[in-house]
Order: sequence, then structure tokens, then C-alpha cells
Amino acid sequence: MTRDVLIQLLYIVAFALFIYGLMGLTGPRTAVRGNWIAATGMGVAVVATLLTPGMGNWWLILLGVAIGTAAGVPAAKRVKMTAMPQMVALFNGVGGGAVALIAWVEFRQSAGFAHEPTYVAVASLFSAIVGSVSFWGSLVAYGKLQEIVASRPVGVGKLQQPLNLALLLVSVGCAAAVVAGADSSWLIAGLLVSAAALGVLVVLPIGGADMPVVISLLNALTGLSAAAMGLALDNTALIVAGMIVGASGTILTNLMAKAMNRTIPAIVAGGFGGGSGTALAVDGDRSVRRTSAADAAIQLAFANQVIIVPGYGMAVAQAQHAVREMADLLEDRGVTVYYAIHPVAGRMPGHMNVLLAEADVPYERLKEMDDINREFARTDVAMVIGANDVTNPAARTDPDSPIYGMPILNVDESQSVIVLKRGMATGFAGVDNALYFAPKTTMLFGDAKSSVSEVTEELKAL
Amino acid sequence: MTRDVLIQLLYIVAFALFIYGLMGLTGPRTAVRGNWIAATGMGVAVVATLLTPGMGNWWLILLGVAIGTAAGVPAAKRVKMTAMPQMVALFNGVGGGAVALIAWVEFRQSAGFAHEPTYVAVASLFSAIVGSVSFWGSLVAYGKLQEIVASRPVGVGKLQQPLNLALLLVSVGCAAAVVAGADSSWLIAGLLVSAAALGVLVVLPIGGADMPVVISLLNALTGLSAAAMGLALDNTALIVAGMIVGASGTILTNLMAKAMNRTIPAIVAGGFGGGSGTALAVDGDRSVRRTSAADAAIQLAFANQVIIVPGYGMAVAQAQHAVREMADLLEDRGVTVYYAIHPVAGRMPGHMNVLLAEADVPYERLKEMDDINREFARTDVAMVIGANDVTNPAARTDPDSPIYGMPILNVDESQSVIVLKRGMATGFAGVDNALYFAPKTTMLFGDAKSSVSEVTEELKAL
Amino acid sequence: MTANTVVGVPRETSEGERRVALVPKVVERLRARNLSVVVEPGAGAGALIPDTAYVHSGATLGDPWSADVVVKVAPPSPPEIARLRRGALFVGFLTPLTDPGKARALADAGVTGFAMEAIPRISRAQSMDALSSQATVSGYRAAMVAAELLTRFFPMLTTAAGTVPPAKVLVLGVGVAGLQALATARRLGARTTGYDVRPEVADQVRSVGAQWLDLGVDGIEAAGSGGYARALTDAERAEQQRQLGKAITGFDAVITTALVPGRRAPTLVTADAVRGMRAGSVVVDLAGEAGGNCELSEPGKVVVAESVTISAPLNLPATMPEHASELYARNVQAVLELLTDPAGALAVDFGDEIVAGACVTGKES
Amino acid sequence: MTANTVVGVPRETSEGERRVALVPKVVERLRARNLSVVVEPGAGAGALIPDTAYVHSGATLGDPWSADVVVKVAPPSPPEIARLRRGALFVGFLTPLTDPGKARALADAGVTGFAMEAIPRISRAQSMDALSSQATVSGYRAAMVAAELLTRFFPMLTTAAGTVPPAKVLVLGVGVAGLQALATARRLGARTTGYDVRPEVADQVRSVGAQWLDLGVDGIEAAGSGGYARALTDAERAEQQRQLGKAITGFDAVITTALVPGRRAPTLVTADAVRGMRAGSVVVDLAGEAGGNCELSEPGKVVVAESVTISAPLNLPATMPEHASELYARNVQAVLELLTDPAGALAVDFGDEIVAGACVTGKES
Amino acid sequence: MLVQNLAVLVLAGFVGFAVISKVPNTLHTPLMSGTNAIHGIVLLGGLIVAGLGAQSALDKVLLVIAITFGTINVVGGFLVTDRMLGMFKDRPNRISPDRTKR
Amino acid sequence: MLVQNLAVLVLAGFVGFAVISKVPNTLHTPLMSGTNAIHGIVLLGGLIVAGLGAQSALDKVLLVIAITFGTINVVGGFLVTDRMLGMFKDRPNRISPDRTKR
Ligand SMILES: NC(=O)c1ccc[n+]([C@@H]2O[C@H](COP(=O)([O-])OP(=O)(O)OC[C@H]3O[C@@H](n4cnc5c(N)ncnc54)[C@H](OP(=O)(O)O)[C@@H]3O)[C@@H](O)[C@H]2O)c1
Ligand SMILES: NC(=O)c1ccc[n+]([C@@H]2O[C@H](COP(=O)([O-])OP(=O)(O)OC[C@H]3O[C@@H](n4cnc5c(N)ncnc54)[C@H](OP(=O)(O)O)[C@@H]3O)[C@@H](O)[C@H]2O)c1
Ligand SMILES: NC(=O)c1ccc[n+]([C@@H]2O[C@H](COP(=O)([O-])OP(=O)(O)OC[C@H]3O[C@@H](n4cnc5c(N)ncnc54)[C@H](O)[C@@H]3O)[C@@H](O)[C@H]2O)c1
Ligand SMILES: NC(=O)c1ccc[n+]([C@@H]2O[C@H](COP(=O)([O-])OP(=O)(O)OC[C@H]3O[C@@H](n4cnc5c(N)ncnc54)[C@H](O)[C@@H]3O)[C@@H](O)[C@H]2O)c1
Repeated sequence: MTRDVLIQLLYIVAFALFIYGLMGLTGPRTAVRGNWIAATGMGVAVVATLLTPGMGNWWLILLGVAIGTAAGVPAAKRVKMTAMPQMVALFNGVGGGAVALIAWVEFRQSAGFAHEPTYVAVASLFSAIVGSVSFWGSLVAYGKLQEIVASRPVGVGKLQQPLNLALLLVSVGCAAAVVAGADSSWLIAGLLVSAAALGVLVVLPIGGADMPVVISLLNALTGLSAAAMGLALDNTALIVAGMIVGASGTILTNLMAKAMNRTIPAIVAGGFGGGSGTALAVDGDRSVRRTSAADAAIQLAFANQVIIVPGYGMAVAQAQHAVREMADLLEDRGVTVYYAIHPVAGRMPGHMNVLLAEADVPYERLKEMDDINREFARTDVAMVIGANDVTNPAARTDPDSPIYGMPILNVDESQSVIVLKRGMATGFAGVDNALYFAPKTTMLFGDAKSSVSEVTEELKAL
Repeated sequence: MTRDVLIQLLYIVAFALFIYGLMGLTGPRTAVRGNWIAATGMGVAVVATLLTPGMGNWWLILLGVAIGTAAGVPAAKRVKMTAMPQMVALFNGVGGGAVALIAWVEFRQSAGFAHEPTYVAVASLFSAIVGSVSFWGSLVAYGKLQEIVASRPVGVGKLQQPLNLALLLVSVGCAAAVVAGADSSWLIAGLLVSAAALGVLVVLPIGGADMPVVISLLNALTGLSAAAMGLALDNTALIVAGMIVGASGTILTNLMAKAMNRTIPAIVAGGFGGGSGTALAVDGDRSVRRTSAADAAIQLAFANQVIIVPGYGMAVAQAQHAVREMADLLEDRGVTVYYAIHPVAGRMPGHMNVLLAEADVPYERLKEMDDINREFARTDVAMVIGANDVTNPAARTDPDSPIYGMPILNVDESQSVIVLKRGMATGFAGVDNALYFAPKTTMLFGDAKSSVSEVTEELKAL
Repeated sequence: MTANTVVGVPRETSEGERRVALVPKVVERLRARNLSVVVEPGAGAGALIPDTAYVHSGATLGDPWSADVVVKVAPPSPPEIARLRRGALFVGFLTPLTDPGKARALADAGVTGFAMEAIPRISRAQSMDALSSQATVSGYRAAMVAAELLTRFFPMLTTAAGTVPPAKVLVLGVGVAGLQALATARRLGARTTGYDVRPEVADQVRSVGAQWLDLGVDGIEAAGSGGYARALTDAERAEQQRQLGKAITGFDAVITTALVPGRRAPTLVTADAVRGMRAGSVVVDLAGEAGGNCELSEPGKVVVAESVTISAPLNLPATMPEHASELYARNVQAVLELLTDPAGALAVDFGDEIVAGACVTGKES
Repeated sequence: MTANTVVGVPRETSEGERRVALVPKVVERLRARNLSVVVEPGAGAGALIPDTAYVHSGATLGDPWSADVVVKVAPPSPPEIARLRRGALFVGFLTPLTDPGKARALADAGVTGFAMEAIPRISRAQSMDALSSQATVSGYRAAMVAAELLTRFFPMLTTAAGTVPPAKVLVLGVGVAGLQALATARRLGARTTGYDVRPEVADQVRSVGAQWLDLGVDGIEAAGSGGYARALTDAERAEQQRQLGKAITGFDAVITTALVPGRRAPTLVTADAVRGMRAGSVVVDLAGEAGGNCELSEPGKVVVAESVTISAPLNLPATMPEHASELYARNVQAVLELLTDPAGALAVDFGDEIVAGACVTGKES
Repeated sequence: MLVQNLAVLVLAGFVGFAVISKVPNTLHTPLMSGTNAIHGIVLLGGLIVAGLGAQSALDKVLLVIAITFGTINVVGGFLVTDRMLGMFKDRPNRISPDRTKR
Repeated sequence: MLVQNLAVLVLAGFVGFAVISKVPNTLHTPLMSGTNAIHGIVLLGGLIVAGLGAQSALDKVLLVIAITFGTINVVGGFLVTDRMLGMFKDRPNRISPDRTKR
């Protein structure tokens, strides 16, 4: 009894740590600590569980933990930053897989939940279905991102929807039979297999660009399955942790979808997305990376030096006041901000000067081309606001370009480049700009004034 | 059993409604609905309780509810807006009183918790102490605000702290004795009385200006006592609702204290505060009302027409860009914004024009004194930014004033006035401004530029 | 109609004076207050206001000198004084401090004179404060004159043919005109700095986006009464000139507006200081009428010394006659309203602080 | 040293020309590129640049006409052409389209002439684009001239003596000069509007905070080649004048800069339109050299017609000689760098698009 | 039982904490009033203790008072809150800001 | 038992909901990864079922796999999250903004 109470109290401590950690994860300042607090919670929960009276099978447990650690740690440590999303998918998948397996074992040990209350059977079977969907769906997502599976949408055409529905019905039917009292192991096998097929078929038609949203969705599902298992096992830690992940994961999925201008149903309905998703805007066979105001804000906020490159677009948008406000915020954070004034930026000599003076930008911050060109290599972020021709590397490299020979601002030498413009339109000279397709460039589309204002908002929220 | 489950489920519904309603209460847009959602939750909880098997004493219950409704509804409906805070204090107090009374009855019925688990006794006695403190403290707070009790700090001097400590020790001591097994009704009486004295003595030395914070604190305490009673009665609805109030009330108390530039310990330590608290800045025997950026923002956001009155202070702070940004936000919300330009605002002819033109304020928004003076009566909020003499009613009323005879802007005719300045300093003419002490005026102290920026922030958050 | 006080508006005769004491818009208002206005034909010509405009607004064309009240901009010349009716009132600039002879001549002619520059600077009298209204014009114009004479751009320009730095403009003596000059120069894109002996001006300078020239601990403070400055002692003056001489070197344009009421304008920019300036720089001296703030300035002329252009324009408000007249006319209107009752009859209350202050030739004398 | 190409900088002789083709800062840069520079004594006087400044920067004082390359601002007069050495190069404005005689005279003298105005407007040549750099000066000055001539304030002012509304300024023909005029007028506080026949200019007008004058559906669109406008047909011209005549009425100042390369400037403001303007208003016509955009303008003069002041200043850049020269000198520097190799020897590549475009008297002719 | 309740207690605490993070000052008082109304839930305690048997007369009196108090707290609380929130009711049309204009 | 657990479930849902309200986009991926690590809690299920008796060999194999999976999820999840958050570690000094300047 006392040990039981101790365990329960430890569980409470554990989930309190989870919640506290999660709160931390929502702000850039506290995220790192938040993660470790949550991890501590996990440690507490594991210890509490191992204290359960009557625990045995220590070797079995040790074996599993050992293999898991041996597989997980190096995978996590070695994965390249670019491959992170698929790694998360994989980790999520195995979590779902674990749930499904446990439910299966429970089914076997209790002879089809014969002597358990109904809710235990329902919860276990729910977790089995969701866990299986999550496992196989995540594997497909992993495969797509790792380019083992074709990243383009793959589907079975018109049959897609009916087929998915049928698979869902089969698995739910099996579960219903079990709840009703049947205990054939074919039922649980059928349930797991049909759920697996469902997971594969739902994710397969979704394009690579939408994958992060899908992974987040599967992540929320795994959380829900964990919560269901907690109900079945009467384990508070599982219930709370699973449900928190389920709820927060759902919101997060929504937020991610919104940030990409998609809706979750549209994504799950599949059949589009993929290479042509809005996450990547494609021009011919080259693609540009879109960014969001929030991401641009974080990039800027954590930079040491930022160079703003204004052009005709800033003038058209009359964004000078907004730019000044953003730069002020950055300087308050200790970021060094310069403005690179190209001799022919805009449409008249001194165009940028007039505007920036109106917005009260100190003269000292305005740098001429020759002076600032030496600075780009030392710059973390170059923010190009409605400038185009004056940043076009073709002026240096392409003798056939009409702007060949014009001196330009070497924005491409900085660590990263954020370009603010409305679309992919060309500038005065009417030529394409290779800068936009460079790997270090991201595009923030929209009217310069509203884009800058949004970045400012996000900076304030940081 | 089934009815029990139903009741429990209803409780869950009830507290879900509480939480949902509370979330609504945190935003001006959803607050009204949030309140009624929470009220619905309360209805559900009451119904669920009445379903409890074995309920009886219906007449008793009906009597209590009838008296309570008869007393509460008219009180709530009739109270003047200005007397709201004391009404809240009263309602909070009776809540605490109810808890204390119930704990007392429980003590009596269970013969001093003789056959109950320890935690029930502890929880009940905790709720008795806290409830009693809350009841009596709230009554004193009510009395102070209603000016039945002296609003100035009243204390017993140096003995204050030791006395409070002694009272606390007595009540905790009585509780400890009961938990240890004693069942004399003198003990519970001693407990209640000493807690009551504690409540009175703690609140008495606190000044009227700090009262809102104190009421919020007592409110949180009542919440905690309800939660404790929930533990004792094994009632989920009580636990959740009480604890939510306890936690959110604590945070809220902190926020309120912060907004008034106080700390909770400083307030509770008592002995200062009162009329000379920072909530009211006092000049001679007249006092001015301070406001905060958030309040100013709400006032502005919900106005139909706002007139901005810029003066020399806006120029000194070079706040023109910030002002323009704020006005833009207001206009986006459909508020009509004008700028009232007094002929001699600032220090040179056309001073305001130069600045506002720099900030790109459209000429159509600038109104001359004669035109705008007719508008004030129709204006919800006049926002005076660093202007002083040009708004001073003494120019109309006081023949001895050096500015007598100067035409002024009739800001005092608008529904409410917000004045932004750094302190109570006089302007060019060196004379006091009665406008600042008018009942419809609130002051937002600070450099004009930062004050306006803060208001802008708050507007965005709305 | 005939019972009403008649206000006469003569044509200005002094050289270069393009202003006029009343403009049609103000005539209308005076008519509404039951005053009659007689305008000398051609009175508005300098300000490009045709006679017809006056007639439209309700004035009659005719001889203004026989009116009950004659309003003018420039002080009356002896022949003009001779044309004034005995017992008449005269309102206009009368330079009471620098040329008391004018007041005496008026008194001798039996005319009560009200000097616009003698109106006390109290809050109530702000609408009559012609010194301020005309100084506003001067300050604005001074910045334009500096921009015009400077061989350089005021604003910064980054162009394909190189970058032009912003001009640095210094304003010495920051009263009404100086503030306006600072604000105007800054609008044009110059980097502006202001300096004055009255320390409270520092904040005002900053309030138009300019910097305050801090001469350090030895800075001289000389606030006088009524918002004006006091004259400096000899030692102070020498010290100030030395410090300013050093500070001036870096500026492209220096605009000076320093005045002390009733005295010769202080010399702030010495010949040496001018020599220290870069070739092509400009000094605009608004104190020309009072002797000038720059040692080398010749009132009314533009001289080039050591490749520095020094201009001491006289009567700058006259170069913008339409608005200068409009503002002045409004000031006059306010004075006339003070001197008459709503029915249009003269009602001069010498007990009034403003009337008493402005009247330089009392009835009693 | 003697092997280096020698660049000669004569003193400008045409009336009112205060600019100079090279300034000391640029001389320094040319020296660094192994060119020798000979400056005629007093060449910089108009721009207030003393001879000593040239000497400090590495130039020698002497006869510029015997140099290998002679750089000038204004086109050479016949006696000047006579002084040029046979085989020499000449760089400067040569008005090839309006006065082809100059080019022929140079060719007869055996001189290769490069016309600054003929440099093609391609991206690479922007640093040589003297038309742009000088138009920038003109545009800035034009706004100042308008402000100066206007009898009113540009900015809005609310004062104790009444409120002055902001001046309304209209710029017709918004090329480089027009944009700069719009920007400058707006800086001074005016409400600005722009109009052009090239429709793409609308965005540019807005980008300097001005409004676009939309003549409605009948608006004429006439974009020509190279960013210039084409000439209008007679019908179009009449329609345009009619529409503009109506629109102009409400403006205090109209600045016109409309040009069509090689032709007489289009008439945009008719005598009737001027009559429609308020007394005291101003027209500044920058197209004076090409015949003027206003029917009433007399190039080089300020006339007052119907109480409207019409100014058609010639050679506005010369009124701001220091910076105008500096920008021009940078343009010339870029041309010289194109015509010489880094060792300082002449290396004229007639295959180069810019050289071919600018050369008006080819070696081949 | 107790530990389960403790879990609930802790979770409820987090909910209260997470919900009230940044609230505009003007809402402080209504929010305080709203939470005040919510702790009127103590009424339930009174109902249970009374309904499940109050023997002595004193108990009965005490409980009637407790129920009265609880009812006042609940009913008055919500009503007062609603009145305080009156100012947000006025112009619901205004509250959906149309920010596209900017 | 069940209802108590349901109460816990609902409260936990609210906590999850209230905590994730407005998160900068850049944190979406780390946050997803962090919550992913938290649902590694399923490891507990594996431990309990295994620890309290797994009879058949198949059960044992399944449970070892389940525990392995759970461990991978937990360990890998937290480590990957930490690496992703690396960018916020760089300049902790910069992160405390000094806004007084403005
Ligand atoms: N300075 C001079 O004196 C002068 C004179 C004449 C010509 N030029 C020429 O003009 C060019 C100047 O280069 P630049 O880089 O400043 O401009 P640019 O090359 O013309 O590019 C401007 C870019 O801004 C974007 N933009 C337009 N409106 C926008 C808005 N409201 N919000 C966000 N983006 C907007 C446009 O792309 P989206 O449409 O996709 O948004 C466009 O690509 C040079 O080629 C120069 O030679 C200069
Ligand atoms: N326009 C003209 O031509 C002219 C010329 C000369 C004199 N005047 C006179 O100047 C006065 C103008 O009236 P006014 O109402 O514009 O100004 P004012 O009466 O001088 O009052 C300005 C107020 O702004 C506050 N302030 C100063 N700096 C501030 C800052 N950074 N942030 C916030 N508040 C600040 C000051 O109070 P705190 O210190 O408490 O903040 C002061 O009370 C009139 O009396 C007029 O007669 C006008
Ligand atoms: N009561 C009112 O409402 C009202 C109206 C108009 C002006 N004023 C105040 O009166 C003040 C003076 O105005 P003004 O323009 O008529 O002054 P002014 O024309 O007499 O003098 C111009 C400036 O020169 C300065 N000066 C004098 N000697 C100097 C020296 N040796 N070195 C440097 N500076 C020197 C003065 O301090 C003054 O600022 C202004 O600051 C203004 O605020 C008040
Ligand atoms: N390649 C480059 O980088 C570069 C360099 C300089 C200028 N430009 C472009 O060349 C264009 C022309 O410049 P400019 O200043 O030398 O032109 P300009 O001096 O030849 O003409 C001035 C303006 O007058 C307008 N105009 C002609 N006829 C008109 C009529 N009937 N009514 C109204 N307007 C009329 C023209 O459209 C032009 O905008 C500019 O818009 C500029 O963008 C390009």
C-alpha cells in the first residue's frame, strides 16, 4: 500500500515535470531546459514503474532497454540536421508500434479480455488500432522523407477513399467482436493487419512537402493510444502523458498546417501536396524555399549581424517605417544592423536615402556598396526587402545578362539570405535572379510592409 | 453505481465547462460568453450533486438556496459600478464562510473526524482555517472599501507581526490536536475564532488602494479551501474547481500586484499602502487616477471616436512614429481617430505639423482647434500625449491664471481622457492643470514614446 | 455702416516690402464684426492679391489714411505720418526699442500708436504675436536660402555617381525662427544642430529632431526675462566666440538668429570662424537688421569671403508675401478685436495688459 | 609619368556655367589609375574649388587644351574646338541630337568626341549616366525654386495666427528629375502629385509618397524605347492639354520636366491653363532648354502672367556647382576608365556598346 | 482514492496556471470576479453534507447558512461578473478587426 | 476507478491544449519532437506487462520488441529534440533583451 502510494506520487511528480517541461518548450529561451525537465520526468516515471510490487522478468526488461538504447542513442546523435524530420517520424513510429504490441500481448494474456471490464477491452483495442496505424504510417513517412519510397504522391486513384474506409471498418469490426466476447487470435491479427494497411495507404498518397504535418498528426495519435493504454492499465502517468501529447499534438498539427496555408483534412485527403505543395514554390525545375515571419524573426533575433538590403519594392510598399521599427527591435536585442544602399536601388538617385531618412534611420547605419560588400561574409542574415536586380549574381557571372558588369551587393556571401517580395516577378531589368534559388536563401512572400510588420510582431513575441 | 458514474461524468462536464469558460474570460472578445459557460458548468455541478443517492433534507436545502438567491441577485443587480470591488469581496467572503461552516458541521457530525482517514481531517481543518480567514478578511476588505471601516492603514504597531504569528499558531495547534485525536468542540471553536482574528488583523492594516490585490489573494485562498474540502468529501468537481481558482487566483494576484508596481509580501506585510499607495498619485490633497497601458488600450479599442491631442511632450519624446502606428491599429479596428492640433502646441508655430507629417499622418486627420472643439462632446476617449497648457481648463475658468483667455482644446468634454506624461510637472506656463484631477481623467505615466508603444502592444494583444 | 470704425490699409512703400497688413479673408471677418475696411488700390499687388479680391471680400477701395485706424506692416515714413488723421489709431511694427523717434513723431501727430512688437508675450496675446508669426516665415525661408546658396545638397544621396553626404546645418540662437529653420533644414534631409544661450532651449532643439551643440562645462547660460535672452558680458562674449569658432568648422551651413531685445545683435561668428569653414559653405545671418551675428555679413547683401558665402537677408518674410501677410493680418485682426467692441465701435481699454504694453504713444502723453 | 595619358580640364566659359568637369577627389582617383591631369587655373572657381585643392590632389595647373583627352561640361565653343589638338579625345555634353553641327566641327578638327548624353542607358553604364546625375540636381533644385517663388508655405502650419494648408505640388513628366522634385517637395511638407505619359511611372510616383494624377480612361499612354517617352500625335497632344488644363487648377505649384529625346519639349501647360490657376501660384518649367513645357515660359527668365509666376530656369545643375560637378566628375571618371587601360594608356574599344554609343565623331568618319 | 485526487488536484493547478498567463489589466477585476463565482462550488459541499443528513438543530442552522452563503457566492458572483463585462458587450461588430486595410 | 481516470484524462487534455497556444513556427518541429519523446511513456506499459509476467515465448519476444521500441522512442526522442534546440543554446547572453534603449 505505502509503496503503491509512493509510486502514484512519483507518477504525479513525473507528469508535473512533463507539463512543466512542455511549457518550457514553447519559448525559445526555455526550450532546451524544458526538454531536459521532461526527460527527468520520464526518468522518474520509469523508476516508479520498476518499483511496482511483483516486478520480475528483469532480464527481459534489461534486454529490451539495452537494445533500445544501443539503437536509439547513436541514431539520434549521428543523424544529420537535414534528416531530423524522418528521424522524428521513426521514433514516433516505434512508439506506436510498442503500444500495438503491448495491446496484442494483453489480448493474448487475458484470453481476449475475457475477465476484464469492457472499458479495458475497448481502451486496449483502441490503442492497438491507433498504435498500428501510427507505426506503419510513420514508417511510410520515414521512407518518403529518406527517399526510400517515392516522395511524389502515390495513390490507388478513385478507390483510395472506399478502400481506406473498408480497412477502418474491418479493424473496428474485429475490435467490436472481441469486445462482444470473441477471443480468436485471428481477430486481433486481422485488426492489427488492417490497421497497418490503413496506415500505409493513408500516408502513401501524401506528398513530401506535407510530411511534417502528417508526422505531427501521427505523433498526436500515438499520444492518444498511449493514453488509452493508460486507461486499460490504470496507470496515471500513461494517461496524463499520453493525453497531453494527444491534445497538444492536435493543436500543434493545426498550427503547422496553418503556417503552411493548408488544412489537415485537405492534407489527409491526399492526392495532392508533394513536390508541388505550397511549402515549395517551383519555378521551372528549380524550387525556392519559403519561410514564415516567425522563422525569419528567430533567424534575425539570434544573429550577431544583420544587413538590410532595401530596394524598389520597399519604396512601393512604403515599408520604411515598418523596417525601422523592426531594426530597432533587433538592435535592442544586441544585433548589429546595417542598411546596404546600392547606388541604383529604387528608381531615382537617392531613393532609399529619402525613404530611410523619413523613417529616421540614423545616417551611420546606412552603408555604401563598397563598404558593406566587405561585411557580408561576416553577416549572419542578409534581409533583402523588395530589392532584386541590385542583388543579382548574374551581374558578376553571366556576360549575356543585361545587367552584366553592374556592381552588385554580395548578399550571397552572408550566412543566410531572407528575401521579401510579393512573388517571383523580375525587377527593372526584367531578368531572373539566381539568388532566390540558392540553398541559403529563403523567401518571405507578401507585400514588404505587411511582411516586415509580421516579422516585427514575431520578434516581440520571442 | 450507474447513477454514481453519471454524477461523476456530470462533474467532469462541469469542470470542463469551468475551464473552458475561464479560458474565455481571459480575452475581451470571449469574456462575456466565458462567464456564462462557467455558470452553466455550475448548474451542471449542482444538478449532479442533487442526484446523489440518499439526498434528503430538501426543505433545508431549498431554504438556503432561496435565501441565498433572494440576497444575492438584487445585491448583484443593484450595486453601483463603482462599488463592484467591495461586492466581489463580499461574495468571496461568504464563499469562505460556507467552507468554514461546512468543516465545522463535519467536525461535529464525525465527532472530531474520529473514524475518518487522517487526510480527511487534515483537509477539513485546513479548509476551516483558510475559509475563516477568508471570510473575516473579506468582510474587513468590504468594510474598508465601503468606508465603514477606516480606509487608512489601521494597525497595532510593532506587535502586528508577532500577534499574527501567534494567532496562526493557535489555529494550527488546535487543528493538530484534532488530527491527533482530540475531539473537544472548544478546539474547533478556538480554531475558527483565531483564524477569524487572523483574517481581521491581516487585512486591517492594508490601505484601500491595495485592496483589489488583497481581495484577489483572499479569493485564491477561498479556492484552495474549496479544493481541500473536495479532497475531504472526495468530490472531483470541488477539487478541480477549487484548485483552478486557487492556481489562477494566485497568478492573477501576482499580475495585479505587478500592474500596480507592488509585491504581494509587501502588501500583506501591511502598515503602508492605503491612501498613499502608488495606485493613486497624490498631489496636495487631490489625487489622480493612474491607468496602465493595457487598460488604455482597451478603452481605445472599444471606442467609436478617439481624439489624439499632441503637445510638446510628444515632440520631446519624438513619439510621432509610435503615435501614428497606434492610430493605424485603431483605425483598422474601425475607430475614428483625429488629431487635435492646438495653435500653440509645442514650442514653435507648426511644431506638431512637422512631426506628424514626418510620421506620414494624413492631412485629413489633423483638425484645427475650432473644428475639433465641437467634436469632443461626441468623443469616447481623448488621448493627451505630452500636452498640458493647451488642455488646461483654467484658461477658461480662472481669471488669475497666466493662461486665462487663451483658447484651449475642450478635452474635458469627452467621455474620458487619458493623459500621457512623465510625471505631474507643469508645462510652459508653469501652472497646474485641473484636468488631471478630474474624475474622467486617468494618467498613463512615462515617457510618451514608450507609453504609446506599450499601448500599441496591448492593442495588438487584444 | 458709417458709424462703424473704419480701418485703412495703405499700400506699403518701403523698399522690398511685398506684404500687406490685411488680406481679403481677414477683411471678411472684420466686416462680420462690423468694421469697415478701406484699402488703397494696389495694396495687395506685392502679395499678388488683386484689388478685386478685396472688393469681393467687402472692402472699399479708397484713401486709407483718413481712416479711424490705420494698419500697416512697416513703420510709417514721415510723409505717411503726416497723412494720418489727428486722433487716429495706428497699428503696425513701430520699432519702439531701436527707433523711439517713430513713437514720438506719432505722438506729435496726435496719433495713438500700437506697436506689434511690443505686445507682451503672454498666453492670451499669442494670436497677436506678429513677431512669432513673421519669425516663422523667416526661419523657414532662412533654411531655404541656405539650401539655395550652398553649392551642395542638403540631403544624403547614394547614386551611381557616388554618395553625397547629408549637409550639416548649425542654427545659432534658437528662438522661434531658429526652431523653424532647424525643422525645415531637417525636412530637407540635413543633419541639424542647434545652439542657444538659454539652457531650456536644449529640449526644444531635440524636439525638432536636431542635436544640441553642447559647449561643455564652460557653456554660457544667459536666460533673460520674458523668454528672451540677456546680453552677455564682454568676457562671456569673447569666450562664446572662441568656443563657437571651433565648433563651426565642421558645418556646411550656419544659420544665425540670435537677438537680444533692444540691443545690437551679438556677434557669434567672427571673421576667423568664417576662415575656418570649408570652401563653399554658407552663413545665413537673420540678425542683419540688428547688425548681424556674423562679423563679415553686410545687411541685405550676399558676400563671398574666403570662398564662404555669407548672406544677411533683410525682411525675409516679405519674400513670401502671401502667407506672411495672411499670418500678419490675423495678428492685426486679433489686435483690432481687442480695440473695438462687437458693435464695431472703438473701445480702447488702457487698463488691459496687452493694450497698455502695445501702446507706445499713450493718449495721456 | 610622361607616357601616361594626359587629361585636360578647361575652365568653363559659357555663361552661368559654374560646374567643372573634374573635382579634386576624382583627380586623385585618376592619378591612382596612372592618368595625368592638367587643370586650367581658375577652372574650379565657379564651384568654389580653389586651384590649390587641385594641386593637392596631384593635378598640374596649365593649358588643358593640349591634353590627350579634354573633359568638359558644356559643349565646346568654336574657338575652343580650334584649340583642341588633332587626334585628341573630347568628353562632355555634345547635344548630338539637337545640334549635330558640334559633332561635325569636332570631326573636322580631327577630334574624337564622346557625348555624355549619348551613353546608352544600360545597367553597366549607370555610373557614366550624366543625364541622370545632373537631372537629380535639377529635380532637387526645381522643388527649391518652386518653394522660393511661391508666395506661400510648402508645409502645413497650425499657428496662433491661423492655419496654413500644405501646398499642392504637381510634377508633370516624372523622369529622374521629376521623381527627385516630387521627393524634395514632399520632404518640405507639400502634398505631391505626379503625372507622366508612361504608365509604369505610376508606381514610381507612389514610391516617393506622391499621388498619381489619373486622367481617367482617356489617359494617354506613350512609352517609347529605352525608358524614354515617344512624341504624341497632334490629337493626343490636344487631348492631353485639355485634361491637364482642368487638373492643374487646384495646384499651388506645377513643376514640368517632360522631354522627348531629340525633339521640342511637349507643351503641357497652355496659357489657358495658367489663367485657371490661383493668383500667386507658380510654374517651374525644367524643359526650358528644349523649348519649355509651358506656353508662357521664357527660357532663362521668371515672368509673372495673370499673377502666376512662371520660371524656366536654364542649367539648374550649375546653381549647385560643387555637388553637380562632383557627380559629373564621377561620371567622367567612369568614362575615362572605360577609354584607358589600367596602366594609363589610351585603349578605346569601338566594339564596346557604350563606347560605340557615346562616340559621335568616329575615327572612321 | 487520495492519490487519484491528488493527481486531479495537480492537474487542475496546472490548468489554472496555464490558462491565466497574460491577461490585459482591464480584465483583472472581471476575471477575479469570475473565479470568485467558480469557487461558489463550495455550495456543493453544503448540499452534500446537508442532503446526506444533518441531525442536530445547530447543524441544520449552520448548514442553511452555509448553503445560503454558497448560493450568494454563486449567483451574485456570476451576475456581478456579467455586469462588469458589460463594456465588452456594446459593440460586438467592432470586435472583429479588419486588419487588411493596413 | 474509470471515472476518476476520465477526469484525469480530460484535465490532461486541457493542459495540453492550454500550454500550446501560440508557438513560433521555428519551434514547431522541436516541439513535435519533444512531445514525441514524451509519449515514449508507453515504455511503462511494456515494463509493467513484462514485469508482471510474460509467460509464452511469443509474449516475451513481443514484449522485448515493445520495450526496445519504447526505449528508442524515449532516448532517441529527447536526444534529437536537444540537438534540434541547439540553435537556441548558442548565445544565451543575447536572449535577455535589454529593451530600455528604445
Ligand atoms: N536608382 C536609380 O536611379 C534607377 C533609375 C532607373 C532604373 N533603375 C534600375 O532599377 C533597379 C533597381 O533595383 P532594385 O533591386 O531596387 O529593384 P528591382 O530590381 O526593380 O526589384 C524590385 C522588386 O521589388 C518587388 N516588389 C515590388 N513591389 C513590392 C512590394 N509592395 N512588396 C514587396 N516587394 C515588392 C518586385 O518583385 P515582386 O513583384 O515579386 O514583389 C521586384 O522584383 C535596377 O535595375 C536599376 O538599374 C534605377
Ligand atoms: N507653439 C508655439 O509657437 C509656442 C511657442 C512658445 C511657447 N509656447 C507655449 O508652449 C505651451 C505648449 O503647450 P503644450 O500643451 O504643447 O505643452 P506644455 O504645456 O509645455 O506641456 C508639455 C508637457 O509634456 C510633458 N512631457 C515633456 N516631455 C515628455 C516626454 N518625454 N514624455 C511625455 N510627456 C512629456 C511635460 O510633463 P512631464 O514633465 O510631467 O512629462 C509637460 O507638462 C503653451 O503654453 C504655449 O503657449 C508655444
Ligand atoms: N508666450 C509665448 O507663448 C511665446 C510666444 C513666442 C515666443 N516665445 C518664447 O520666446 C523665446 C524667444 O523667442 P524669439 O524668437 O522672439 O527670440 P529672439 O528673436 O529675441 O532671439 C532669438 C534667439 O537668440 C538667442 N540669443 C540671444 N543672444 C544669444 C547669444 N549671445 N548666443 C546665442 N543665442 C543668443 C535667444 O536666446 C533666442 O533664443 C522663444 O524661445 C519662445 O519660446 C513665447
Ligand atoms: N537604365 C537605367 O538604369 C536608367 C537610368 C536613368 C533613367 N532611366 C529611366 O529612364 C526614364 C526616363 O528618364 P529621363 O528623366 O531621362 O527622361 P526625360 O528627361 O527624357 O523625360 C522626362 C519625363 O517626361 C515624360 N514625358 C515625355 N513626354 C511627355 C508628355 N507629353 N506628357 C507627360 N510626360 C511626358 C517622359 O515619360 C519622362 O518620364 C526614367 O523613368 C528612368 O527610369 C533608366
